[in-house]
Amino acid sequence: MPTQFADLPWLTILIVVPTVVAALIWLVKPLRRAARPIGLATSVLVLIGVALMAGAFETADAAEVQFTQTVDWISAIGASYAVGVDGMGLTLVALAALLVPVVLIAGWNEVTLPSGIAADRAEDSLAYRRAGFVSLVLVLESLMIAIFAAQDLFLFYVIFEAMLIPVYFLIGVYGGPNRRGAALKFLLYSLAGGLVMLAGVIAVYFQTDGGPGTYLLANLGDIASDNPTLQMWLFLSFFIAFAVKAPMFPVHTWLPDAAAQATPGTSTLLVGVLDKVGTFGMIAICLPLFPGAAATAAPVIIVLAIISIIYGGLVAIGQNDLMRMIAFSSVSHFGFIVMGVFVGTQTAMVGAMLYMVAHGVTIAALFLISGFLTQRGGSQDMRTYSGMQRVTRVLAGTWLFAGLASLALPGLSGFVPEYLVLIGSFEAHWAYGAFAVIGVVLSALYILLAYQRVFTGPVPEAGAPVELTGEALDVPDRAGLKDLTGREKWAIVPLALVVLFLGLYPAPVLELLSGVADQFAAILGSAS
Amino acid sequence: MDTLNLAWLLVAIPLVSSAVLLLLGRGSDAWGHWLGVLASAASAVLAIVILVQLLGLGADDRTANVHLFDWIPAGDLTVSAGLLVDPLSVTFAILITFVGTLIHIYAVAYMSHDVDRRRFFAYLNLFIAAMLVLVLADSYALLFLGWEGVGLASYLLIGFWNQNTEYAVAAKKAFVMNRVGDMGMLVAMMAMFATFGAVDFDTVFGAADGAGEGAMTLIGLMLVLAACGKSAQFPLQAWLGDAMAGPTPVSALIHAATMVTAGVYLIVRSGPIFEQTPTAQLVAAIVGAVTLLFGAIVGCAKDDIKKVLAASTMSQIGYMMLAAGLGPIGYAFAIFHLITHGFFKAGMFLGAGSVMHGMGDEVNMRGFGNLSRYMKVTWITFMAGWLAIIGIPPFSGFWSKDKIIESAFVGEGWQPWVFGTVALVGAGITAFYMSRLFFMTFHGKARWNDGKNDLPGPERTPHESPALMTVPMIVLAIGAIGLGGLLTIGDSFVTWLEPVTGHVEHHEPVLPIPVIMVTTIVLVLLGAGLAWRQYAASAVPVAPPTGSVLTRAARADLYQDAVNEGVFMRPGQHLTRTLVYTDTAVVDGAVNGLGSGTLGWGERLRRLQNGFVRSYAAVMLIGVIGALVVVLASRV
Amino acid sequence: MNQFVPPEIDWAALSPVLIVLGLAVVGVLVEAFVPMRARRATQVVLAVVGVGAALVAVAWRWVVVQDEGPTAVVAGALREDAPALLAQAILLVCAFVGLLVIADRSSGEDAFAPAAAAIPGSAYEAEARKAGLAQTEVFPLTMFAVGGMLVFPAAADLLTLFIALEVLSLPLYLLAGLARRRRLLSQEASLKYFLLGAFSSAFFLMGIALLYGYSGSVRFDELATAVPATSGLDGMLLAGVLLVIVGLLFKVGAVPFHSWVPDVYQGAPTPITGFMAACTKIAAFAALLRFVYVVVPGLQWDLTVALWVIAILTMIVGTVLAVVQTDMKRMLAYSSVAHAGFLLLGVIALVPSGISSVLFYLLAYGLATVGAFGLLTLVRERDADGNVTGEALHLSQWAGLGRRHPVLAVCFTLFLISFAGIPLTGGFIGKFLVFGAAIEGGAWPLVVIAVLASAAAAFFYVRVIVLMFFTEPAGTDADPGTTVVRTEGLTAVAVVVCAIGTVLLGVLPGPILDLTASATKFML
Amino acid sequence: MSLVNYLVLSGILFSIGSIAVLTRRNAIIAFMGVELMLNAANLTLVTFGRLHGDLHGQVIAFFVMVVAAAEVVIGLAIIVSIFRTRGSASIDDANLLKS
Repeated sequence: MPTQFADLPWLTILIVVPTVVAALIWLVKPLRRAARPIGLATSVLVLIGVALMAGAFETADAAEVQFTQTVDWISAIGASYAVGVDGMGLTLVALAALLVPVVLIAGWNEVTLPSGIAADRAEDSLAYRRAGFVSLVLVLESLMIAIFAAQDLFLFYVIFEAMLIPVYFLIGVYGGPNRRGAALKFLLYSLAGGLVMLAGVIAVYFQTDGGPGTYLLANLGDIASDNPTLQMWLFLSFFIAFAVKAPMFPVHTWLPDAAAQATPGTSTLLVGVLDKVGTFGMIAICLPLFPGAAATAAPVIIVLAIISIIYGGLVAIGQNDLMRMIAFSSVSHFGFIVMGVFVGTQTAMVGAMLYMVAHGVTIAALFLISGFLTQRGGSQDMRTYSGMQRVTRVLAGTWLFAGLASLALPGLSGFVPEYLVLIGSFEAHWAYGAFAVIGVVLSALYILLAYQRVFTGPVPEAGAPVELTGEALDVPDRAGLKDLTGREKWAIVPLALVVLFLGLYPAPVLELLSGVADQFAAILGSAS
Repeated sequence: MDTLNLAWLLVAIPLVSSAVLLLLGRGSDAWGHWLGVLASAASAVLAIVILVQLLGLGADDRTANVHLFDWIPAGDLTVSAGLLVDPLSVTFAILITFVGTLIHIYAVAYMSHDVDRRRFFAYLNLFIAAMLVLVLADSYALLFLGWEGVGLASYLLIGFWNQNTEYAVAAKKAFVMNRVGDMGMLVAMMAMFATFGAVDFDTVFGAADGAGEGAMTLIGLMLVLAACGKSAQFPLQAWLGDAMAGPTPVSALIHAATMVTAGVYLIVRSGPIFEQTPTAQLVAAIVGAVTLLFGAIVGCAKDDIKKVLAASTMSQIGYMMLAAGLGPIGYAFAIFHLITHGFFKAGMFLGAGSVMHGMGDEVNMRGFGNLSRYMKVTWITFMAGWLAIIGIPPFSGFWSKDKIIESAFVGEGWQPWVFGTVALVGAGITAFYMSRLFFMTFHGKARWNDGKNDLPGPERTPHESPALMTVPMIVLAIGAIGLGGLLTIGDSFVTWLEPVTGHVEHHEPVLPIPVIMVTTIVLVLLGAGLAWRQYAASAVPVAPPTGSVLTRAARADLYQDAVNEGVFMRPGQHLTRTLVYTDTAVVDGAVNGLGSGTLGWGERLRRLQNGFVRSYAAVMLIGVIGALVVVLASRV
Repeated sequence: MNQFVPPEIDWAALSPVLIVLGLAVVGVLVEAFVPMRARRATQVVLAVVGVGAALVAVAWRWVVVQDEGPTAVVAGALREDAPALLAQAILLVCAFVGLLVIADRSSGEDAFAPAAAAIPGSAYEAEARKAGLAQTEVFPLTMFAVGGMLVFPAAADLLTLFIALEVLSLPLYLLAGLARRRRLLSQEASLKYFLLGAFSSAFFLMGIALLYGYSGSVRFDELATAVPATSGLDGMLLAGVLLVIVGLLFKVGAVPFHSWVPDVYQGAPTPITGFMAACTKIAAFAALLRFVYVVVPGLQWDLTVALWVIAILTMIVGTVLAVVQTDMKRMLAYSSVAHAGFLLLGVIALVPSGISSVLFYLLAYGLATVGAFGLLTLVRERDADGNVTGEALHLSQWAGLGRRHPVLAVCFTLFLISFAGIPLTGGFIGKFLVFGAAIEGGAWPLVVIAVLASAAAAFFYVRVIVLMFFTEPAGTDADPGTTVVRTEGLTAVAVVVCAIGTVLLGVLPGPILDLTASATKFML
Repeated sequence: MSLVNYLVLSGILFSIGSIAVLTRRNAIIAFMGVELMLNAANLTLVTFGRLHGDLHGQVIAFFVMVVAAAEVVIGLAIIVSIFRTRGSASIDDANLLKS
């Protein structure tokens, strides 16, 4: 790769471009009509940019932070604008860049007009709403790339909190009937977590070795190593914020509500990428900054993670709402990731990192395809569907494909990471692996049970009431639902390809991750 | 050119075919099934070529590792995708592709009326590919890929007619129960990695005898659990009966000939591990023995022809499991029986399918009878299978089953007596229920409405199936008749497998071999005779009689579902419901409670702000006094 | 011996105060001599120019002080040091934008009673309104208040502090009662503010008396030197210090001396509320900082418990009560109480960065406050005839505003998220610094409570955002019930300045931080 | 006479003043209570001035008197205008603003 490629400030360009385009779309009226194509083109450009950047990335030094750029930002508090990616950052940036265009394609017609808009203003109003959606998604893309690239703790925190705003609006403006409550819950949970973290961020400033003065991650390391109690408090302040974001039991309850109310596209970005910030933070911040505390807390965290795995799986089985089911399945999956992070073996760590990417793609497919179904059917309640496999064949097939990836069928994206996490956890302690493996059965249950309820059985006749607990619902015409359109298929194709790629030939991604994993697992290993 | 390096094509051809059929969709409806057949046949041809090439090599050179690519290069754990071509895997490859191709051909006709025939063939091809991965894999990880892949194919095919909710449930049940077994496989691999740092056969087997027995026992037991799931062995046997919901070719291929025998393959393949752990071996043997009887007993009471065959499959795999659990002396016989069983059981399933085809998809044997008159080919081919399974010399089953019974009598202490007796008794019961099936279906008086008699039920017009269906049945019947004898000549099959199973000196059973052989045949004849008396010589009631306690229990699969339901499902459902409630009421409720608590406090504090300036002044004064007290108190 | 020695007066150092107070006096003369037509324009120009000029003067003095070091002015009654000048600058900036809002005549009328002396609802009042009379005394009154506030941060003896306190308070008592609409509420606010203010002044004065009795002086530096000399009169010292602090805490609205805040904020004319919410708090905190940092360090251990309890109560009560409010101004009032609690963290920290962090926080808070109250003046009710009437202050009246007036709503959202302390706004950096100072000072339990309170506080800020953007408006498109009046431009300018300032403080706070970083030490 | 007595007297006056503010409904009387408190502080100042033997205390007292006078002006203006509006000088009547 020519060197001038590597010398470009890649990350800054990738961070700035979407936001600028978003501002233009939102502010310049003539552009609003073309918001969707412009937004899509931008996101595709960003994806190409990320691909070029990945090409220029030195895989051999994947554990090193590359494409670094450091500019003093707020020197008074030692904060810098410092960006750069190692192998893990790069894969997560790539995940974000992949999912945004997919979400834009999938959600092409997702934004509709609210009722009560006068006909003469309808067109304008619709264009405005759509432009708003695209702008928010693009702003979010900027922030997502930025947070995985942040090499300064202060910058990380700022983006961590700033991200809440576009997501909040995405849920609150464009979601389902109870979107306001869900958006509020999401925001308050995240803010509470974030503010606890703020206390930690501030305290870190005064605890760095050699006195206060910097937030550069490269210069921070083993904060307050001589005071284990303090380090534990600091660790917890960060960990709680990340656990809320991840989300882990017992601070997960915002996710099902948010996922059920947000549009599928928003849910995709939320669960697929944003929640990874939590686990990313656990790896990139909690481990290097507070190794001793992380090692001390690890057994408790792992127990919580195992509870998340089993609890998430069991509650997912009991859901009637398709989106909530997927959300709870994520709680279970995040349990695996967190466990992989904290067991302290290289194998589990690399598994956790790969899990983040794989889960992002899988959950995106599940959310989007479920969204295609629920938008057609007008309900997220699984009990109102039956036998859809006979009606919407491609939709059913792709859903099952995504579901199988989610239940970690070997050969699809979910398997390799789950396998690595399990194997690595057992290596640390047999009980970790032995309990977590129950999740394997539970995932089969919740995915296949959902498939059974929605896609199999007889196709209900139109107008026949469905007995829900307590309420009878007239089923709209289920037999008349249309199968996936070409656009929808094209949204799924890249995801499906990545699912297969990660399942059958994850070697290129693992090469990027294993060096980084070595480094982080060693931290925990040497601290305990 | 070295065809061994082309072994990956074995997998790739059916896989690509499957993908093409799925992706092209309706566009390939017209020719899709033939593509499926072609793909399977191509693999079969390639397998035979590989077999021939292996035969051309010396016994010690018959093992080849074909490295394909690095699959999971994750630092500490590195798994490569590679194929292990050796006598054992090639034997399986032949069985899978050959029987598979026959069944493909059969299915072209059998499924000709189904609108989704193309999809059916896509799934069948997918199965062939996954099954070949399973047997050709050179590591447990890749084996697991095939392992779960066949589980998926099985799920898809059992639920092929999933517009029937029961079938969909059966499919899910199969997958989930398999997953329970797969958990064992995963734990086994975890333990392998913890012990050896690798999961490929070479490393694991190479280091197995140096590892501690504890780890080996854990791995062994977990492998047995995995095998139980896949091979429907006790206690994970419950799914197999329900799996008969799938179209009959599926039952023949997946749930009789190939997939369900994967557990036996796993144990034989893991021989070096089991050699280190007598405990796990014993457990495998016990599981096999229990299942053997379990399946046999259930088979005696069922009236559904496919379910009887399913129970019989369970029981026969119990034999194989028992043999595999006996250690190296049993490995070759387990595989031998597996191969012959693959032929005769597949043949019988196809025969059952043919009967159903002719009888309007009826499966209740009490509604059959005297069909030999209407379906000559089916009758004769089925008879070959029947004679083979009950072990009448010189049919295939005799050779393989007899060896297992003999091996079961080898050893010291109580074990040979128990296992040997179980195997013997099992042979007798097998003869009874298979004869019962055969007689109830093909002999005796017709118990179906032919339009002339006044029997209840829809009018039936039994007829022989088309050639596309009968030809595979004939081929399989030939196998059922001659394969066993052929492979026994000069112990050729056992010798052929020796590079994998190891050479074993002949052991003397605790009873003389002729005694065992004669006893076996006597018991078999007794069982068959009993069946003849009851189901051919005398009239079979159309409505099932109430029967004894044992009969009723056997009809209910010895209450396996009730046990599962009572022990796992109900508590599980309760747990799930409780947790769902807890999640909203307690976990979420705590947060909401915090919110409403804040509101409550706000409302209470509001009352202090009552608008009266004098009370504000009072609050201030109290504040001042309070602060003064606190501050001054610090100095006192 | 007791010969009168006239002090040397450094007039240049006093220039900001002199400009403001001088122009305030001129304003009084304008009321007397300038014809009614031209009065308003003259007053507005005088006030705006005066504050602007004072700001320039402060900047000049800043440069001088940077070069020559801090000095004692007027025989030590005032100090001209970096924190004082910076506080004055922040004060003047907020006063400037506050004045713009005060001067604005959106919908053709300003926010003040046309004739304050008229009985509400009387014929005379109606006549005065029809005649377009305006109570232009508002401007000199505001200027007097600004003058007092300017002295506040610089005052280095208790007497000066007391005089400045009264100079800033008395005009505000009056201004609070001058609202054009809802005059009963306004007068009530005025009365309450006055009575409670006077009440607290009495405590303040008593504190001065006790401190004088203890040390024989009212100068901060002499007090500070007298503190360590234990004399058996510690009780008097402690009581005196505490009472002085109580007087100042009353001004900042700390619990339990906060009772006046919601009532006065709600009743006062909205532009005045904004002005006093921002500027009084700035001045009072600056004075509090000086007093605490100069006098208290020797007494730290005695006062810690009381101050901690007050800070905790302030944060919690402010937050919890804001959660249950339905009136916009009242909600912001309680939020300002909560902010006083956060600011107290920086005061209690007693570390150098406490001073600079509180000053930064005050700037961020002041801008957002003036901006938010400025926006409140624009959102109005409409009566049955479609005439624009008073401000629409009930939360429900703000429903759906985001759809009809996106720019306004976005600005308001910006101020709210700055209050909530979400990054990329000034409020975040302010909180960050103040919490940082508190942690540095070892007050981490307070920080934990502050953090939890911030999280709870987010609820009511976000609720307004939800209302504006996610809730369907109550009225129809044709008759929305709530309307937004066009501004004369001044409020718009003020709001935009505040919004830009809020964002800049959040995104590029570097330059301001550099300024505040040099203000970490009071001259003794 | 000991100077302490003056201090005690000023304490008593301060207390009476604050109690007046708390108990009296008439705005004028409440206000007088405040004035009483201010004057109590004045007395203290003067006493301490005497105690310390310097004039600061008395000077401050003069300042305070001026300030108190200004306060009276403002206070009475407010009270009068309220009285004209409501026809009552009771401070308990003014409780529209609450909670």
